[in-house]
Amino acid sequence: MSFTQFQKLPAYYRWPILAFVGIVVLALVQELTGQGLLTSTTTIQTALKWAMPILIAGLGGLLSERCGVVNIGLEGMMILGTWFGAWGTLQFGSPWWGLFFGILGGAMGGLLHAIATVGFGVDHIVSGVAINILAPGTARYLSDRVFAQMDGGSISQSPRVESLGGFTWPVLAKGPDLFGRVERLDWFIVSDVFGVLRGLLFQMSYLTAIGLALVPISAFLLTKTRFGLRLRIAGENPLAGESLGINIYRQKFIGVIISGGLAGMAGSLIVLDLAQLYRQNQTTGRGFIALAALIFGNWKASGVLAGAVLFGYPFGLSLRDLEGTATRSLLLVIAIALVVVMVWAFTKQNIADGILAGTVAVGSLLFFLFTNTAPSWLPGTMPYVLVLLVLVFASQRLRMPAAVGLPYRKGGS
Amino acid sequence: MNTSWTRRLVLALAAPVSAFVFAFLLSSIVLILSSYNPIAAYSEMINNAVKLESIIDMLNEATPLYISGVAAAIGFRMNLFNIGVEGQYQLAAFAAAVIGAKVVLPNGLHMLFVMGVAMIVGGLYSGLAGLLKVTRGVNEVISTIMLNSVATLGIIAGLFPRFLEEKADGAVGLGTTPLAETAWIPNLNGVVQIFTRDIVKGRKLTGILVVAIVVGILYHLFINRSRLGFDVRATGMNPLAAKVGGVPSKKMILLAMGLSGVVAGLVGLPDLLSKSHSYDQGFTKLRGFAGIAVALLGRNHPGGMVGAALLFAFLNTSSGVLQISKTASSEIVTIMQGIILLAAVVAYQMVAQVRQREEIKAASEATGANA
Amino acid sequence: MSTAIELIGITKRFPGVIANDNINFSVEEGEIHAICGENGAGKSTLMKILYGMQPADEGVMKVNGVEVDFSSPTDAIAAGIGMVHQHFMLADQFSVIENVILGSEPTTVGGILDFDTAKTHLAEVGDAYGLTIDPDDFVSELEVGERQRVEIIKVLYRGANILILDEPTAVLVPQEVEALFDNLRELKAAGSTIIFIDHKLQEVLEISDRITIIRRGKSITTVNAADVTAGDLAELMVGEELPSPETTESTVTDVVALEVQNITVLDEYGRPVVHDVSFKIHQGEVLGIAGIEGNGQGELVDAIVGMERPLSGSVYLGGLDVSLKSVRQRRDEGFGYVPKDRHEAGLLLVAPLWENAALGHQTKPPFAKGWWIDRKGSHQRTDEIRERFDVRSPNADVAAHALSGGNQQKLIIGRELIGDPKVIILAHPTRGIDVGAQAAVWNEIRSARAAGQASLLISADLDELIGLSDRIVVMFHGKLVAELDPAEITPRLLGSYMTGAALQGGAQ
Amino acid sequence: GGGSDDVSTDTTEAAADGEGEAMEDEAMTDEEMAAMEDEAMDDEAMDDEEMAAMEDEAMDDEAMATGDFNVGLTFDVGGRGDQSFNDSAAAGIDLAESQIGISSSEAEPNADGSNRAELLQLQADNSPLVIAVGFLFENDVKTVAGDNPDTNFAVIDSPMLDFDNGATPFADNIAGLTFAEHEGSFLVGAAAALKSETGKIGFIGGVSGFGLIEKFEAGYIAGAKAVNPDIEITSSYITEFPDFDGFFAPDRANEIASAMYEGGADIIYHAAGGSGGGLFEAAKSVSEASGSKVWAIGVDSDQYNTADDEVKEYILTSMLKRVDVAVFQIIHAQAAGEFAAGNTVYDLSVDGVGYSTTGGFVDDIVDQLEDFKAQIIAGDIVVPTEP
Ligand SMILES: Nc1ncnc2c1ncn2[C@@H]1O[C@H](COP(=O)(O)OP(=O)(O)OP(=O)(O)O)[C@@H](O)[C@H]1O
Ligand SMILES: Nc1ncnc2c1ncn2[C@@H]1O[C@H](COP(=O)(O)OP(=O)(O)OP(=O)(O)O)[C@@H](O)[C@H]1O
Ligand SMILES: [Mg+2]
Ligand SMILES: [Mg+2]
Repeated sequence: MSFTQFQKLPAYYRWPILAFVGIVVLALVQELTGQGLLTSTTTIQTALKWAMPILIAGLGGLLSERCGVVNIGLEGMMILGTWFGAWGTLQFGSPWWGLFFGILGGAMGGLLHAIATVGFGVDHIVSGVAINILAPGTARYLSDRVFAQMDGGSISQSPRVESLGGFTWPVLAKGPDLFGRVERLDWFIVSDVFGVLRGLLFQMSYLTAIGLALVPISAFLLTKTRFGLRLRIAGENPLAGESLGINIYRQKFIGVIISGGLAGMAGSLIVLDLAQLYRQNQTTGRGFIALAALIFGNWKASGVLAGAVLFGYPFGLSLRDLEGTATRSLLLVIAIALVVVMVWAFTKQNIADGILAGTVAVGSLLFFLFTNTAPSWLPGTMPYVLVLLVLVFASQRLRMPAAVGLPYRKGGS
Repeated sequence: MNTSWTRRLVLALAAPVSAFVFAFLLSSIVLILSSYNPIAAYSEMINNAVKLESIIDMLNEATPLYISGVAAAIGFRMNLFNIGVEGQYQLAAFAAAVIGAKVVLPNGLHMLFVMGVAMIVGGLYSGLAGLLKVTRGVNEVISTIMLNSVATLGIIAGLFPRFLEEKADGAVGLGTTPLAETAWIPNLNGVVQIFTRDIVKGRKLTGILVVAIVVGILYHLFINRSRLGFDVRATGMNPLAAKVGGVPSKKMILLAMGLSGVVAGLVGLPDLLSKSHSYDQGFTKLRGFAGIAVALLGRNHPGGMVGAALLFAFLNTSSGVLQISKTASSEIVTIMQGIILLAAVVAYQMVAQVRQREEIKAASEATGANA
Repeated sequence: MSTAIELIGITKRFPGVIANDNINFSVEEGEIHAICGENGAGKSTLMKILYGMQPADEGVMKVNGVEVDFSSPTDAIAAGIGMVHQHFMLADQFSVIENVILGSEPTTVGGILDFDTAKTHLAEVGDAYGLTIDPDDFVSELEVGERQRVEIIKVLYRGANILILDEPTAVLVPQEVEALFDNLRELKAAGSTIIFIDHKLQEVLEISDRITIIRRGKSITTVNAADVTAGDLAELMVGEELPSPETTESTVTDVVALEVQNITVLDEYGRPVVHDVSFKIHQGEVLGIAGIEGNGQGELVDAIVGMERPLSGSVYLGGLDVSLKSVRQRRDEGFGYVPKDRHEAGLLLVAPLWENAALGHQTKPPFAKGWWIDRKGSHQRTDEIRERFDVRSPNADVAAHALSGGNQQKLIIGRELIGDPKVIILAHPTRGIDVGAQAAVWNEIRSARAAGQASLLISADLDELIGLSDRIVVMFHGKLVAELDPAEITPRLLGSYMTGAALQGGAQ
Repeated sequence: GGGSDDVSTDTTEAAADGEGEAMEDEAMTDEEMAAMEDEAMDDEAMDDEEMAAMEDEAMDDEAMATGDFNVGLTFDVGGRGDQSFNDSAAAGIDLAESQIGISSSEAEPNADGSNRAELLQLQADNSPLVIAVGFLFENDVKTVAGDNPDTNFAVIDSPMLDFDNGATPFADNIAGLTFAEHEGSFLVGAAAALKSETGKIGFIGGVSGFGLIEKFEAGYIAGAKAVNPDIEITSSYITEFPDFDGFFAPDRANEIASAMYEGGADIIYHAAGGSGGGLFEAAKSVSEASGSKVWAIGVDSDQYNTADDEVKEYILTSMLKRVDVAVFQIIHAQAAGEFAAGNTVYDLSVDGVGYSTTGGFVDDIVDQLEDFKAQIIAGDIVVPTEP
């Protein structure tokens, strides 16, 4: 199958194939470097867990940008989500309430963004920046009012909150544990693939399940439903929508509010799944990373997932990698991937790309060869470098919604 | 003529004033809800702000904010969203601290050398994002976000341990070797004292203020008066029309990103030249992001950003006195900043619409009159 | 025959403008009714009101005798009204079917789109009116004529029997116009009522039954198409005689001003969009390039002015090889360029007029002094342009977006001509501007020609092309396929060259 | 004894030992120290009765100085409310308010940390004693103290000595309050080794690279090895200086801790401030999932008292760093007119560091721990400060 044929495949074929190739490469490197973390169940779980907030916030960004509104305020909406997620749980005694209020809190941020950008026509980036300033102040203020009065809470953190918990898929990962059996057979690649799959299914948190389910749901919503079609026209050509009687303001408001709700959900996930308490500055820039994942993912749900995993994997791996050897072996993975890019570029006669990819591949390889463990700054930096690298080679193929970021006034220009 | 002049002034002031009033009201509500007395809080803020020492604090705070605002504004004028000022200035200051400590130069020259290194490093790092955009089509919003993390989590974190000042056993605290005194910038207390009383309590008005003023003037001349600035603005307003008009857009992107970074390089200098004289544990962060807010609030205007920087500095310096006098909690300051920013941009938008409508009206009247 | 539409006393005010001033207008069922008027006369506004996109300030609307009050296009659609807008209202990244069903989507449970039903219905509509299109194509892949067809299908799909078409022919070549008119006649035969806006009076006379003239927001009169000539219409529209683009005696010299040699330009997929094109233009000569849009004219112009680097070939300006020079250097050597879309490529809409006048000349006096912009000099020169080219505006400090299209275009023409370039490239210099402004632009082109400038003219308005050019070349699929003498050619024949139907020395 | 003075009626061990670094002036009685030890560091965890008891005790003690001056307590960015180190300082202030009668004002810098010096100055305007919580204030205190010779300054976690000049105080009005974290960590390390069943234990540091947290690690390792030379110790830091997120990242601590537990460690000690909650969560969830109990060790304050009920049973002990004591004592000294410049080291000998026994999980090994403690105090064991 040629590359162009491959590119024409629908996303639900393309991404699994790519994922499979990725696992094969990881498995190969794992054999070469003789350590087992790269495809282990726990690594995958951790990677997935850390990809989740980025994924869900990224899907939030997707909904907003698909209806034409740039949402750089995702970070602020996530912060609102963390606060309200914790508060809802503490106030009403169930993490599900926390999730509900987390979503609601983020949605309020979305509403504010929608009022400013859609209602008043304020520049999207300006409004987003303002929300990013407003949200942490508000959260801290509310903490002072609320959490500081609670046992174990303070102005900068909430008392412990209950986790949403999770479940293990029966038969496949539990009981007969079919996948686990195959993983333990230790067959090259096959076991790796099943290790990864079992990692997905073992003790899957409900939020991870919801997050993963959101990918096909949002893809379906956007492409196959009336709601999605009308939402997308607001981001592609709002005047065309208006001329057919579609209330573009409404679409945009809904899109941006849902976007905020998803960002809030991502924030409450950090509280409910990862940390089990609200802590000031807990989002640590994940809203921005979500935006990067969205762009990386070419404004498609499946792409956002890929982008989130691209961030979550090295990050999760580094947390699990107490010796720093697994992170180091990622350098080899990068080198291999870049060699593939190089070969592909040369066959496409794209000499500049080829040379660039080759050079970086050699650099990565040398780095790999001349270190024993990853230097301590590497794990934290790796996801960002990876995304930069991918964008360097893939940016020209990206296409954003045609009217995203543009002001829209009813009645046209 | 006169009436139109006053009208224009009113229109120009309408947005910031109404935003301020709105923020004032909303903050008061927040204060009352949290059982603070807003009047007490505001009068505490004002009482503090009129003291000479507080004004010095405010100016010291506003100086880097303004420079950071200009750095962001240079990009904005070209529709380039340089979120990377944060990483650029930290990296620039780090490099300038390390390299500056290694050279021996006469007084003044040393200082200029440190500034030069910071500007070059800032410019190059920002230029990298420009280069990625021009050659590889990488969106600068994303690349600068990534580069921020690469600079702080990667480059600085990786290199910092290598350039630590050797300290005697037992001493804690980390920093690069401090710059020699030849690199320190003189403070402006002498100048201030000519006009008022002696400055007490160890307040020193940073000499970087002069740098900021020069940056502001150069920015104004560059953007509004120079041919190159015209090209930058034209590209920002309509890249295709600018290209048709002979403006090389790729070069402009590199130029704007580069210049933005050059100015960004100066943001960290107060720490280096007039505070701790090294890149150390207490190095002031987040000024890059604050600069974005300053640029937005000041509408990228060299004068408007002065007001915005002063306002933010006023609020920042107020947070301390509010806490210590227990008249309000410090979050109120951040909340006010956010509200002012949001309210201001909404108000700007509305005023712009009024203005546009008037312009159209005037234009069609002209058409009618001539027809 | 009963009255399909009746508009009584419609008034619509915009800031500073009364777009519609107490307009009365009625359309009989089953007729094709044209609306004519100069730019900004208020035609589109009136139609948008009828279509529910804008509310009228005053007035009453009746559809099939029933008074209606539309608050959005949805209401109008429900009343059987459909509108094809002046500018395409299509989402490029949507498929045809998505564009068509938008707003009246057939769904199964839970709002899930029912594409099967939609496609079946689309096919029915297509068969009924002879309009075929692949529902799964993306709009971005369609030609202009096909997009027009999608727009009409969109309306028919909703079962509209009253169709509004706002300047549907502006972007079509004569053959496509013919096809469109055939479709319209078929629709009329099937009982539809059609309202039709057009600036090209010949077309109006050809297709319509009755014509309403709107001038400065007022409805002047309604006439029977059979009773009037183009000249009558023009007079009614502007109150003066129809200006013509005819050029008088030749001013062509034998000094070559622009020579283009073997230019080849590749598209992003590596296919040639301009294929080995060569020509010369002499001082005092206007060379017209005819061609359907998308046949490489845009890319050719880009290569000549230096916007894009061609794969091969050279450009000589007055004997000087400028092939490797930048846009700015070429301009400085004596190129002037009026781009085809004034908003997209010609103006800084939010900037004041003087900055717009400086654009492209910002390196030279009087706009610049050394490294600095000369504000005073710029203002003076801008005032000169406003004066000489009749750019109606209060002063040089007003933003460009405040001007009407015609005045904006005059500003651009003035900006490009006032520096006396050796060669001026004019892409659609009068597109979408009214008759008065059109005449002014033509005059300027003629006097530039008389002053010895060489002009390269690209236009979809074949009358304009034939009237102004000394020589016409036809571009088809990236190649120059014919060179014609405007004195001997008709728009019809030219059109057949453009569609590739005729060959040079040809069969037709 | 070299350190007896007219304020205290009794001498502490430190004073008796007369160690050069040890506290110069004793302000607290043994009983008070003992009373405080049992208390939660956090005022919220201290119930009224206990509070009252402590007050009574103070009243009985005629030697307790009084004063009605203001103390300026200055936290670092995001510091207040960490239920650990910073709140411990606040607890010290609260105690001083009730016992000495002082008033206090709290402040925290803006998020960018730009106004540390200005805050100190504002505090100095109102207070004769300014306490800065955290070594990040080091440089600013040096400057501001120079401009305010009449105000006393104390910096927690920094010795505030000029080591280039024979370790003399920077100025007469600057005091440093530091802690022998390595000694306290030694004891919890020993406890971990004694309690570990797998022979594997772990350490999670908040932020590496600025020397302080490494002290905890070094002591912990030394303590563990003293019990069991073959013990396996895995160390991990959440972030690296200058990225201080590691102190605010319970989510990451949770993950790292899970990795350690799954790697076989059954006891993990954290020195990661606000991230510690993540460790406790991990201990709980790993214990519940695997069915065999794993332990966490807290830091700074007795985290058994501040942690949520759900996770309490997994907190084996906590390494106590008595910031509250240090704060209280410096205020006491100020009230008594005995503020002394220079560094005061709060080490094991003065119970400035230690371990907690709440929960009773280490009751069976207290004897061994006390033995180690005695050896350290006696100088028989010298605990390293670098791993
Ligand atoms: N959405 C709008 N808001 C404000 N003014 C508008 C708007 N649309 C058009 N105008 C005004 O309409 C006038 C333009 O009039 P006109 O319709 O004649 O232009 P045009 O020839 O249609 O231009 P174009 O070809 O660019 O559409 C200007 O005065 C312009 O400011
Ligand atoms: N949205 C708007 N806001 C303000 N003014 C407008 C707007 N739309 C149209 N106008 C004004 O109304 C007048 C009529 O515009 P309209 O677009 O109806 O003209 P038209 O006859 O369709 O012109 P054209 O032939 O260029 O299409 C214009 O001159 C313009 O000034
Ligand atoms: Mg128009
Ligand atoms: Mg129109």
